[in-house]
Parts: sequence; C-alpha cells; structure tokens
Amino acid sequence: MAPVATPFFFYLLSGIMLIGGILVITRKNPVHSALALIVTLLAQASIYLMLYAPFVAGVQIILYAGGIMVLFLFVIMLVSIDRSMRERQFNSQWIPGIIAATALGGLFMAVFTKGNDIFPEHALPMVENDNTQQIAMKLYGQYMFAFEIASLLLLVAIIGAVVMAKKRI
Amino acid sequence: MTDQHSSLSNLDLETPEKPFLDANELVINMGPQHPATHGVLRVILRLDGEKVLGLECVIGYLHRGVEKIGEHRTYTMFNPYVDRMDYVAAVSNGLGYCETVEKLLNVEAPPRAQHVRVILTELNRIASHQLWLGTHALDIGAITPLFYTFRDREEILKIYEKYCGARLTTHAFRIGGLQYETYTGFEKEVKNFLDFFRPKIDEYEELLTTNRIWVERTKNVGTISAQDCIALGVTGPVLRASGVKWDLRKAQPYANYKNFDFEIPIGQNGDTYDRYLVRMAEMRQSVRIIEQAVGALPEGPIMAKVPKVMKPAAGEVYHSIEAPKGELGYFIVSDGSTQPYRVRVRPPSFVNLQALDVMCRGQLVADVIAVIGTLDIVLGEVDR
Amino acid sequence: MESMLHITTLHYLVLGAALFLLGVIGVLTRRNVVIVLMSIELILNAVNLNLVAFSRMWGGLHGQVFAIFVITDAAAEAAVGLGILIAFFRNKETVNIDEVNLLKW
Amino acid sequence: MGQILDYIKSYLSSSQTPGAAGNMFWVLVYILLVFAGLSVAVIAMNWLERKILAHMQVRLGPMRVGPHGLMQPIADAIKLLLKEDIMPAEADGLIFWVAPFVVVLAAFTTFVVVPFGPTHAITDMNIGILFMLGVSSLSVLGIVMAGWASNSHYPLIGALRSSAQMVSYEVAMGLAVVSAILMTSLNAEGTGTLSMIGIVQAQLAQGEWFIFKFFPLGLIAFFIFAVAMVAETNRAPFDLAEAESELTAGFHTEYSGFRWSLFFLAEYSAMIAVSSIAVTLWLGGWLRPFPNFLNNSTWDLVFSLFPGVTFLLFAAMCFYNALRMPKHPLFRVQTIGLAGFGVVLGLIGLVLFIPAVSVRIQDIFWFSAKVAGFMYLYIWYRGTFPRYRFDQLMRMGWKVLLPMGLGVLILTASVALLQQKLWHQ
Repeated sequence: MAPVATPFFFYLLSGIMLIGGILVITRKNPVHSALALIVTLLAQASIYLMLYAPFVAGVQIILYAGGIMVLFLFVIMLVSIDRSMRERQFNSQWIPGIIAATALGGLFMAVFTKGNDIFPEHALPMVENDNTQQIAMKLYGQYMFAFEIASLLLLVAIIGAVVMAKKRI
Repeated sequence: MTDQHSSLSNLDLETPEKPFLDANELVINMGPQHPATHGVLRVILRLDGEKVLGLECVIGYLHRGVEKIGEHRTYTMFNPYVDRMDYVAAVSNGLGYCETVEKLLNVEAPPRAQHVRVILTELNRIASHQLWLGTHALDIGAITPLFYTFRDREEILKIYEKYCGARLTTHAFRIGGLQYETYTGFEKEVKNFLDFFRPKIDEYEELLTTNRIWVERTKNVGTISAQDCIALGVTGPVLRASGVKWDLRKAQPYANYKNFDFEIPIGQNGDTYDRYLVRMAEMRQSVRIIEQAVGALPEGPIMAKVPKVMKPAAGEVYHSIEAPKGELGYFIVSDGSTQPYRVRVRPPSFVNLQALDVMCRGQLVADVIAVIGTLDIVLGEVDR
Repeated sequence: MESMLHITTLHYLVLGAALFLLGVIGVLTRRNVVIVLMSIELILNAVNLNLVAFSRMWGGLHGQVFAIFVITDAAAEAAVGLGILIAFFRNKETVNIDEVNLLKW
Repeated sequence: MGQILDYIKSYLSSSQTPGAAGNMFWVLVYILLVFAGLSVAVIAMNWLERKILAHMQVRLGPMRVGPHGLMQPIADAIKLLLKEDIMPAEADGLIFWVAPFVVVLAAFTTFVVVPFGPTHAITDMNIGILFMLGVSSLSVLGIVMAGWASNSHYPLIGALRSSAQMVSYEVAMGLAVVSAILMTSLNAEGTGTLSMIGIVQAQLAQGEWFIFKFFPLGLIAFFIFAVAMVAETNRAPFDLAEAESELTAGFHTEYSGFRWSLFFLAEYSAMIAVSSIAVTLWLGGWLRPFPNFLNNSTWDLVFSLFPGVTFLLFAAMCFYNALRMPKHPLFRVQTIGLAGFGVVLGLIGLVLFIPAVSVRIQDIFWFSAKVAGFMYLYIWYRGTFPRYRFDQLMRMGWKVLLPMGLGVLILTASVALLQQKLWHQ
C-alpha cells in the first residue's frame, strides 16, 4: 500500500514530533514529559510507516511506547517527584548548554545546505511486502554476530539493572 | 514472643511521611470501612513494601456494652441479648448462657430439651461455618462459594424460623429447657436437610480443596504453632488446626454430647489451608451428631422446674461451651438478687483476634485478608 | 513551495536534526535525571529516523536493521540508567543530576 | 457516477481486504461496522456475563429491566451517562481526562487487523500480529496514566500492579505467538508471515489448526497464550488490580460515569481482541471445521446452514421462554417483548439462509463463534477461581510461563527445521 498524501502526513507528524520533543524538555512534571515523549515516539512510528519500514514501526511501538516508556513511568512513580517539582528545573550551566546546542544546530544547517545535492533526487524503489522477511534474513544472516552481541548487551543490562535497583540482593 | 509484643506496643503511628522507596516502614490503615475486614475492624499495618512487619487491631466500633446491660436485666431478660454478640451463631450463644444460669441455679434441662439443643446448636455450627466459608472464599477471590453456602444456609434458617419464628437472633432456648415443643415434622425436616447437605459439602470441597490457586493462597499462610495458640488462648478450629486435640464437647462434655459418637478433626501445620480443612471436617462431624440426635430424640418434658422469678444463691459460676468459633465462656456472679451482679463473656472471636499479629508477621498484605477471613471473627462478638 | 510539497530524504534529515537538537538541549540544561534520560531517548530516536530515512533512500534494509539495534541499545540504556537512578535516589533522596557529585568532594 | 459505483462495487469482487486494496469507501464502511459490532458485542457480553455468572451461582441475575433483563445493559448505560462526572480536586486534570480515551483507543485500534474473513478485515498489514500486540500493549499507558492522575493511593497501587502484570505477561505471550508464527513458515518456500490473514491461510494450506500442529507443542503454546491473555486483560483469576477485597477497584477507583464506562468498554473489547488473536493464531480464524477434510459441495452446504440455524435456535429459545412467562397481565409487555425479540432473531436467521448472504457471512460467523467460546471461558474462570496473590502471579509469569514458552519455541524451531530438512531431501 503506497503512502497517500505524503506531504500532509509528513508535516502533521513532524509537527507532532517537534511539539512533543519541546514538551519533553520543558515540562516541570516528569510524567507529562514522559507522555509527550510517548506521543513523539508514536508519531515517529507513523513516519517509519511512511518510509516503508513497517517492521521498525512495529518494534518502535512495542518496545519503545509499550516497554521502555512504561519503565520510565514506573520509575517516575516510584521516586517521589513532589520535591523536585518545586525546585529549580534547569541546571546552572544552561547558558553554555544552549550555546553548544546552537552551535551544533548551526553545524547541521551548514551540512544540510552545503550537502543538499549529494542526495539522489528520487528514492530508490523498495519492496514493502516482504519487509519483515527481508529484515529477518539480514538479522540472522549478515548481522548474526551483531545480533548475538545485542542479546548479550541486553543480558548485561538486565543484570545491571537488577543489581542497581534491588535493595537487598 | 514477649519481645514481639513489646515491639508492637512501640508501633510508631506518627511516622513522618517518607518517600515511597526509601521508607523501610510504611504504616497503612485498613478499615474500619474496608470490604475485607468483616465489619468494622480497623487494622493498622506496618509494612516493608508488601511485607507485614506488624499490625495492631483497633476494635470497639461496635461496642454496645452487652456485659453492662446484663447487670441491669433479670436472668431471663438478658437471655436475648447474648444472641446479638455472635449473631451468626446466636443459638450457641444462647446455649452457653442458658447452661451457665442452669449451673448457677442447679437445675438440669430434661433429656428431650438437651437433644433438641444439640440439634439446633450443631445446625448453627454448620450455618456459622458456611458463612465463614463463603466470606473467606470471597476475600480470596472466589465468588461462587458464597452463593452456594448462602443457598444451603437458607435451609437451616428455615428450620429455625419454623421452630421459633426468628432466623438470625433466634433466642431458641430458655433457662431450664425450651419454650416450644418441636413442630410437627421437625425430625423429618432435619433429616431431609442432612440428606440435602451431605453432597453439598462435597460440592464446596470440589470447588476449593484441590483448586491450585486456593491451595497456593492458603497453604503456609498465617501459620501459627500450637504453643503460640495456647499462649494466646486461641481456641476452636484455629487451635485444632495447629494439632491440639481440644474440643470442649469432648474435654468437658456439656449438654449431652457425651452420648454422641463423633471425632475431633485436627490439622498439622496450623496454616490457613488446615483451618479450612478442619472446618470442613467439622461440618461433616456436625452432620453425624445431628443424625444421631434426631434418630434418638427422646419423648418427655421440655422444661425443667425453674422458678418464675430466678433468684440464684449468691456465688459465681464459669461455664464454657464449644461455639463454632472456639471456647465461648460465661462468668456470672450472683448476689442473690434477680439480676446478676456481674456478667462476663469470654468471646472466642476476641481472643482469637489476638493471634492475628502473630499469624500475619512476615506475610504479604494480601495474606492479611486471608488470615482475617480464616480467623472467622464476628465483630459483634469482639466488641460486644 | 514545490520543494516543500515533495518530501525528500532531506526533509527527514532536517526533522531528525531538530529532534537531535532538542535532545541535546534537554541533556545539557535539565536537572531532573529522568528528563535527561528521556532526552537521551530523543537523541537515539533522531538517529533512528536518519537511519531509516537513509535506508529508504538507498532502497536497502541495512539502515532498518541498524535502527533495530539502536532500539535494543536504548532499551538496555534505559534499564540500566533507571536502575542507577533508583539506587541514587535511595541514597540521596533527590533526582537532580547536579547533585551527583560524590566524586567531586 | 458510474465510476463511483464501480469503486464501491469493486470490493465485492475483490479477493483482498478493502484496506489492502486501497478502497477507502469500504474501509470506512468496515470501520463503522466493526465499531458498531464491537459495541453490540460488549453490550451483549455485559448481559451474558451477568446472566451466566448468576446461573453458575444459583441466582437469576438481572430480571427486571426487560424480559430476562435483556434491557439491563441499556439501562446501565443510561445510568452511567447521566451520572455526575467527578474529578478529584487534586487530580491531574488533563491526564485524568485523557487516560480512558487512551485505553479505549488502544483496545479499538487493534481491530484494524483482525481478520473476520479472508476479505472481511479493515486492512491486512504485513506486520499484523506485531501491530496488534504493540497497540494492545499501549493500554498499559492508559492504565498507568489513570492510576497516577487520580492522585490517590488505591488507584496508584492498582495501576502499578496491573501494569507490572501486563508487561510481565506480554513476554510469555510474545514467545507463544512467535512459536505459532514459526509454524507459518512450514511451506515450500520456507518463509512465514506476520499478517493475520496470512496466518490463517497458512493453517488452511497446511491442513490443520496450529493448536494441533506438532502435538503437543502447538497445544502448549496455545495454553501459554490462553493463560497470558487472561492476565493481560486483568480478569479473574488475575484481577489483582481490581481486587475488591484489597484495593477497592484498582486504577479506576476515582472514575465515575461516562469515563468509567469507557474503561469498562475497553476491558471487554480488549478481551475480544486477545481472544481474536488466539483464534487467529491457533484455532484457524474464520475457517469452518474440517475445511480440507469435508470439502465437497454437500458439506459446504451443510456448514453454510450453521449461521441461520444458530439464530433460529436463539429465536426458539426466546419463544420457549416467552411461553414460560407468568400468565399475568403485568407480564404481558415482557412476554410480547421477548417474543418480538425472538421474531427479530428468527428473521435474521432466515435472512442468513439466503445463499448469497450466507456465503459472505459464514466466515464472520465461525470467527465470532470461536471468539464467543473464549468469552464463555472468561466468565467461567471468574465463576470458578480464587484470586492469585501478586507474588504468585509474578512467579507464574516469569518462572513458569516464560521458561515454558522458551522451551516450546526452541522445540518448535527444531522440529520445524527437521521437517524442512526432510522436505529438501
């Protein structure tokens, strides 16, 4: 199924994403931030669909919105946020931070304007129908080693998280 | 155990609010308006996460001063008041009171009255256990047994209603015997009930006894040792589930229990599951007793000779019976007048409730509900 | 206007860059560790967006496979990060990142 | 004009779902149909649950509103809509307001890919099952939001419990699903599919439902899913989040009126959604019994009669009960109402006998019948089981179902590999 009304959806979704992103970094209440982030992630999943990447979109919804963000919300509810909400929200180095970010933004702008014509005019054709199968072939063929390393990383992360969070082991 | 109790008395209820995770202790309040506390019991729980460190019961929300009322009523007039203590086992309460006063008066109820008393009291034991089973299962999440037990309890209440006109607070017995002769067809109806009820116990057991979830929820939950039981004065099925073969019907036979052949079911582990099994077995034993009593119901008078105005000689008497919930004792001091000088009740629920703390320590919050259920308390009796 | 309506790879890249910047600003300026971690998630997502956009551009799937790896990585990072946060909160009763100064005596 | 007509007609001759064919008109029609059908199903489920549970518990259940309480759900709905919508003073307004909608959206969106028949689905996605699991996992967010925004202890604990529970059981559920998906790849090309329609077609092509595949591996996977889906929907015996005796009502304690009814709607549609997954993955989806074995035209005819006969049976039940109604003037309205309901059901049944209709309706009928079986199971569980304790629930999820799921997955993969090897020799 070819994407319909691409420009409309692109601008709609990118608007949602940017507003969500801004809300994430400006809200006082971490729960609101987390919810804004979830909206951003879901919009991004839709953008993946527009980019012929349905599997990545599905993984994004399941893992990010359904998994990681629930973890975030859990932790926010466990740590008491009342005190931190009454305190100063931005740290003392916010001016250098903003300057550094602006510089980075300038760099991006420069790269994009200078390198505008290195991208091909039209995207190369891509079959969507067996996207999942193709990704599976890649993951279990070419990227087998990386895949195993990733699983090892997850194992380490699980153990690390348990060790960190458990009161008494 | 003593230091356990002293630590409980130091329970600091004024703990300032701490962050959720950091707090080693969390004090929460359960009740008095909580669906699982069987009335107006208030439990203050000291928690570490979900683990119970200790708890304190706050009682008295249903206090009506039954004992004090007794000092201002004649012996006959006080009789209906005792029904209002353990209102799900009103007949047992009445039996205990009547027998105590009879002991004080030195009269004995005639054999026929004794037989009818045994029948009605054992029916009452079944009714009380049924109510316990239904609400206990409901607390643990099984809703169906409640309706089954209420359906079957209804048959017992019908017998009561036909016998004395009341269903719950029956006031079935009088000092010295019975007021009413049994109605026509009483024996047949009781027999019918027994035939009806025997398969029903199997039905309850089928729903619960081997149910994995039920076993997991009740095994090793609220365990209490025999020593602790005795030290705390716990009686009744709770004591018997811990392995102590103590039943006043056998140990100090009253009424004419010594004429009947029955067994005292006991458990081994003293956990909630054993208490459940013991009570189920007790229902079967009650059926056995009633069967014998109905089969050998003697003819004769139903009332002993008691004076219209009772003036027992000055003195004191303690008499206790095996109520469905444990030892129900009455201590009456007479000063020779028409009114008792002092009435004191030893309510099984009140004494058994003391064990709640011991049974709940180290368990989870969800278990507290199971344990309150398994103790089978009636707040009317705890608070009196 | 024409270039606005014809969505090319560059559009996605600009969006990704904007998200990345938002994430960087969040990481550099906020005090609350939870929000800093969320900003890191924003950054990782911006990277993912670029990867998938490039994957679309070249018609291959390597970018998408890499995006999946990045998501895995993000999950691991979030789990460990939040674990550290809880341990930290338990000790200092704060979630402010500029109070993590145990090494700076 | 004719073009539009053709556009609308095109679906009837198409072998694709309207969404996959890009037919927006029919997509819209299907969305409306699914939405309406789901609402009716939830209403019916509400009545059936109360009735069936009541009869299990030697009660009658609702009897007053309409004959045999048939109008009770409607009365309840009106009551809920008219109730005051209370928001706690200290609640987080926006999140409190949004949370029920998130839950409902998550529950309803899953139905986009549910295949009621080879062409009866809103759309057929390449990542169908992944989409379904993903979107249904979003309802956790709504629950957490509701619990947190209520700013009260019981809802917060309830929300934490139910979200922990849902996240844990999703793992076991995913493993069971993967082992079923693995079975779809047992064809000559060796490629499986995640598409819901593709999964059912794979079962048709392989000639057996996946529950019987590699006996008992398919059955075990199905069992894992069947347990996990009860936990996933927070129903008895895993209804700790709503344990009345412990937490009053869990995450929706502070909700009332319309918004509470949204949670109710979401719970029941989530139940239907997960049952649909189970039916699609293991019980052959829309396939009628023995589609390969009894496949001559006589059997086709016999099985096509089932929908109509079922409705006629319902109608007969209505008439029988109308006859049993007390013959008292006060009951006249109820008797007529019940008989009228029977007439409506009977008419529907008769319409379903028309070949053109029954051919199209058949798939939907078989699918719904299988889902209805699961719905009955849900009610049955509620009537029979006590409630698990939280630590037992977690232990069951992580220490029983998860290893079991892993084992089944590995075994399925090995057996499938072996079969593939034999195939190529």
